[in-house]
Amino acid sequence: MDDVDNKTPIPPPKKADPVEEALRAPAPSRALDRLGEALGDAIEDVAYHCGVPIVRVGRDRIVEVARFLKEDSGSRMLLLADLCGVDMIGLRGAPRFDVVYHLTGPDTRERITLKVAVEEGGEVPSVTPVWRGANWHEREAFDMFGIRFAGHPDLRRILMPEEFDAHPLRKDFPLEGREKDHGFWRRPEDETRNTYRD
Amino acid sequence: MSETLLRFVVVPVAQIAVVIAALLLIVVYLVLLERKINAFMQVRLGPRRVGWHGLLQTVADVIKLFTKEDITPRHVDRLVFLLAPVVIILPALAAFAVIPFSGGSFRVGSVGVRAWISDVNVGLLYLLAITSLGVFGVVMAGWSSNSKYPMLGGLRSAAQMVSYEVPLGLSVVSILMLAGTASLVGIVQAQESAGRWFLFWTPYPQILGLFLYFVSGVAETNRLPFDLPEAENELVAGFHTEYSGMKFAFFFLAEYINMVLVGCLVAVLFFGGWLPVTFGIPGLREPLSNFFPFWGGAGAMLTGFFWFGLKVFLVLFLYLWMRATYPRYRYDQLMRLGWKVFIPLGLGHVMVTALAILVRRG
Amino acid sequence: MSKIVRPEDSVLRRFLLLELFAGLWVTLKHQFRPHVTQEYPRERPELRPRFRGVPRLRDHPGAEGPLCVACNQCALACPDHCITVVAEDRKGGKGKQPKSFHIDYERCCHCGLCVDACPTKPITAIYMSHDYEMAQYARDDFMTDLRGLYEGHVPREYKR
Amino acid sequence: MFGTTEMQINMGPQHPSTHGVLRLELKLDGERIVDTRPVIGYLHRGCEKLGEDRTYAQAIVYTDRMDYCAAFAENLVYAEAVERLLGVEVPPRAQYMRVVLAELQRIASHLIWLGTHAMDIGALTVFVYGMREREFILDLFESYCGARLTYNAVRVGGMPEEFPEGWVEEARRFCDVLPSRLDEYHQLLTANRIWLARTRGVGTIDGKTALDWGMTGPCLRGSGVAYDVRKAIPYEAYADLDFDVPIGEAGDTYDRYLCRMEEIRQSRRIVLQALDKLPGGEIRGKVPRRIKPPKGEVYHVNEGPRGELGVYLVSDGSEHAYRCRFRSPNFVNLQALPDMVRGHLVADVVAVIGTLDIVLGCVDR
Repeated sequence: MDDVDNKTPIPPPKKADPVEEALRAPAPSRALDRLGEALGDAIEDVAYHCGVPIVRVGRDRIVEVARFLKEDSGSRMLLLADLCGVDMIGLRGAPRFDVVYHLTGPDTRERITLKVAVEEGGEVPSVTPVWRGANWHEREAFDMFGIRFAGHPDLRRILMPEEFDAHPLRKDFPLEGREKDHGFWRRPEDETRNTYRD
Repeated sequence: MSETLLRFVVVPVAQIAVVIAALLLIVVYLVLLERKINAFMQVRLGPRRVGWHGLLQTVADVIKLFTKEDITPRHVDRLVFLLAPVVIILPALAAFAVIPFSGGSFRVGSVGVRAWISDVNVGLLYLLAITSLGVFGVVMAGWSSNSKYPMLGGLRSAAQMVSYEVPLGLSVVSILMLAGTASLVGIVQAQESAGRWFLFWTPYPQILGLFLYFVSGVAETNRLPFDLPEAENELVAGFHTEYSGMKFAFFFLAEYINMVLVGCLVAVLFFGGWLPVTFGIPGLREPLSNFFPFWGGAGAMLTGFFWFGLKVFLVLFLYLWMRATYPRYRYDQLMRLGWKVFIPLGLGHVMVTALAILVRRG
Repeated sequence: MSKIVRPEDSVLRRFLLLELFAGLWVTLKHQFRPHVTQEYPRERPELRPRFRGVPRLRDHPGAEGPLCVACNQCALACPDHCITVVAEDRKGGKGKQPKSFHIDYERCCHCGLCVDACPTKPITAIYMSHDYEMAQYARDDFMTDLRGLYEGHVPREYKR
Repeated sequence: MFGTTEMQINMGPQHPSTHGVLRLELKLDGERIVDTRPVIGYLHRGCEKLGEDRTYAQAIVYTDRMDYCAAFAENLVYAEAVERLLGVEVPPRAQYMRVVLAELQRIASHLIWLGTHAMDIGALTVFVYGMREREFILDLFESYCGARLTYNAVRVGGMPEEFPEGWVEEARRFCDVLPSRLDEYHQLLTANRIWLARTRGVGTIDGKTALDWGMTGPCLRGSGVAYDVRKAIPYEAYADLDFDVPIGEAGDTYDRYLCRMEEIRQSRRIVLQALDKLPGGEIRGKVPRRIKPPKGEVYHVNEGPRGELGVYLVSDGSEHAYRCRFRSPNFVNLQALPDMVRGHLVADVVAVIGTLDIVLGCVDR
């Protein structure tokens, strides 16, 4: 839909601080090199932070890249350490969300971070065929941000109750307050209870 | 008062009353003992608040259970649900009708009173029959609760109790052969006249028999490591999940009464019942079998109670000790153990005993 | 990296049920060991000096009024936002002192960050006391004011 | 009329052995598990959302509440992540102190695992023995930071306080007592035929599948994959310390049991070494009072008692994290539960939950 927006990089830092420079210093990564050789066209941007390469990948290519990183003999990212969403609304506006994949190679001792941008209501291909463990992570990202994963076997809410109708980790979801019940069933007498604090 | 009335009504009723009262008291303190022993083994202190060192704790618990609101859930099969606790506790109590608690006798008027309610010549068969009725209560409770965990518990215990009846019976068969009688009094008297307990019977000591009987007994009474029907870590509370108050207390009582029963039977069948512990020294036998010679038969009866109680206590202690030590078997493993290990072992044991009897006769 | 050590297994050991008896022996031994539990309300635990109980305010040792300078640092540091300070001018001196000081013990998580933030070093005005019995019958009773913070939190009707 | 159907049964959220508020929807054929569906979220408190609202120093308090059986490990991983974001070096003394406390925490956590796992399988006494030893460690923590469960014992850039007087000796005393107590557990369980019957071949998962599920920690190592963050990507002072990482072969409950038991010994070894090597000097690095890391992000992991604890922080240059994500090993390990119990009996579900060593506070965050 809006592939143009996908390529918007994070704006570079304005002032050059030595600590920040050190944090952003590129680190050698065999996995990234291999990925660049094989699927260079899928990589949209590479940044480094704290010694870990952060690779921005096109949304349609993520499964391909993930499978390559897992199965390639040089990178062997066998462990999907984490998968989470980030609401980027306060950092860059659109597209709204990033899906972040943290990969670890248990025997190569390398880490790599993949990022996929997705707009609100958009879909990201699921990586559950590559790592089974992505299942609950993707469900959580769906639950918390409303990011849909295409091809996920069982995309339901995981932490919030089924009837909940908001996505609490979005930046526009308030931390406190009770102006809406978000689909929780409440009895009228509840309105008068628990008022000691407000 | 006519002698008939005394002999057939007053004395038996008094005996029954005494046995039931004593049983309830024993059970109440068995529960406390269990808690205390478990606590000590777990470097704790156990109940300490109600009474001196918690001596009244279980009394308070029983009062609580009996005065608690008696809830019958709406979804249960009412009749069966109410019947189940009764069905489970009656056989447990009825089994004590044939247990000889002690020797000796005293006279009330012209009627001699012995330390057993009745001496049936098929006593062992009666026991096997009546204890296997207990499983009906469990199954009824599990089924009528109309709830899933109790049903799993009921099914488990049906399978378990039925399977362990067999090795239990087999280990008793060899005792029957040794004693030549099914009367429990006769069994003790046979050990008395043989001069040694069946546990140490020559040429083939009944150690395997004791092991089989005791382990099967533990399985029959649903105690750890075989407490699958009520494994609280899997089935919440097993077949009595839906029970509360007095009905729950019945299950509770029945379990402990059954434990006492197994203790009594082990004492009678293998440890010579009320016979004194003489460490094989014949000279000790006379003084140890009556501490109160001036009371005659009544003194012998009291002494017999002491020895019998001691033996039962040891068995029960082993029960509690095992509970504090072992993990729990799994359902299928338990069945495998019962059918593939204990039944063949029991059969072999019967054969060897029979051979040994032949050898002894020459 | 090392492989785990498995217990040795022999037919004789298995046949004689030795490992079962070893287990029984362990529990039997423990039966004669002294107990390690405490009979709580009767026996009190021995608290370590750094124990973090209920946060309270320290009364000033001298006569210059309260130690607290009502700087609001503790309230800012508190992750649970359970501290509310209202300042007033210090009586007979420069600076501020608390006019009211409330801690909502229901929210307090005893993390000690308020003590870290307190600027009145080395003796901090707010400190983690050794009180730990804080049950109340009403939620409002957890809101503790200046007096309660000085004198300590009194649990209501606590029977031993 | 007499057809058979599968039975649906709900295990939890109130069940004696689901270790909290886990709910399992079991589909049973008799007592055999056909399918399991874990339902979580009953203890969801929004730690991640809170982490975005509170400052970096305050958020450490919330990490305590996630894995309350190993609060120190959570504190540590969060503080380390912020330190990496800030580019701050931690003084060596603080590093060694962290190692000592982290390993004591690991022992405490494994002891609570041992106790609850054994109790699930029916051995009541081991639970109390495990708690008795754990109490030593809780006392040590109380003496160090003042709390027994939710420590808040790490600050960004270092440690809040020095070890109090006599603390090191007390810790050594504990290390002296521990081996004999471990032998007792081994006597009670390791060779016991009932324990073997209940744990061998139960919940088997091979290394490849375990990695596929993202399992880490002893659950992964029990399956023979030698991946331990302390060795693979050393943090703090682990690179200077000598220890072994036990790995299993079969990947069943028994192997995971042996792995954890051996880990307790290894942790004791680390504690003793770290106490010997404990350098002098500062315990707080140079960290500004108001922590404002530069823009950027970090994914930091360390080896918690239950596996790889991860924190993903995105900083937008303010006092709060822009995104704070906790990767909880329990959440990931629990995913594999349906795979591990399929075809087993109801009693094995309990054993497998025990061997996964889940803490629901950490699963639901």
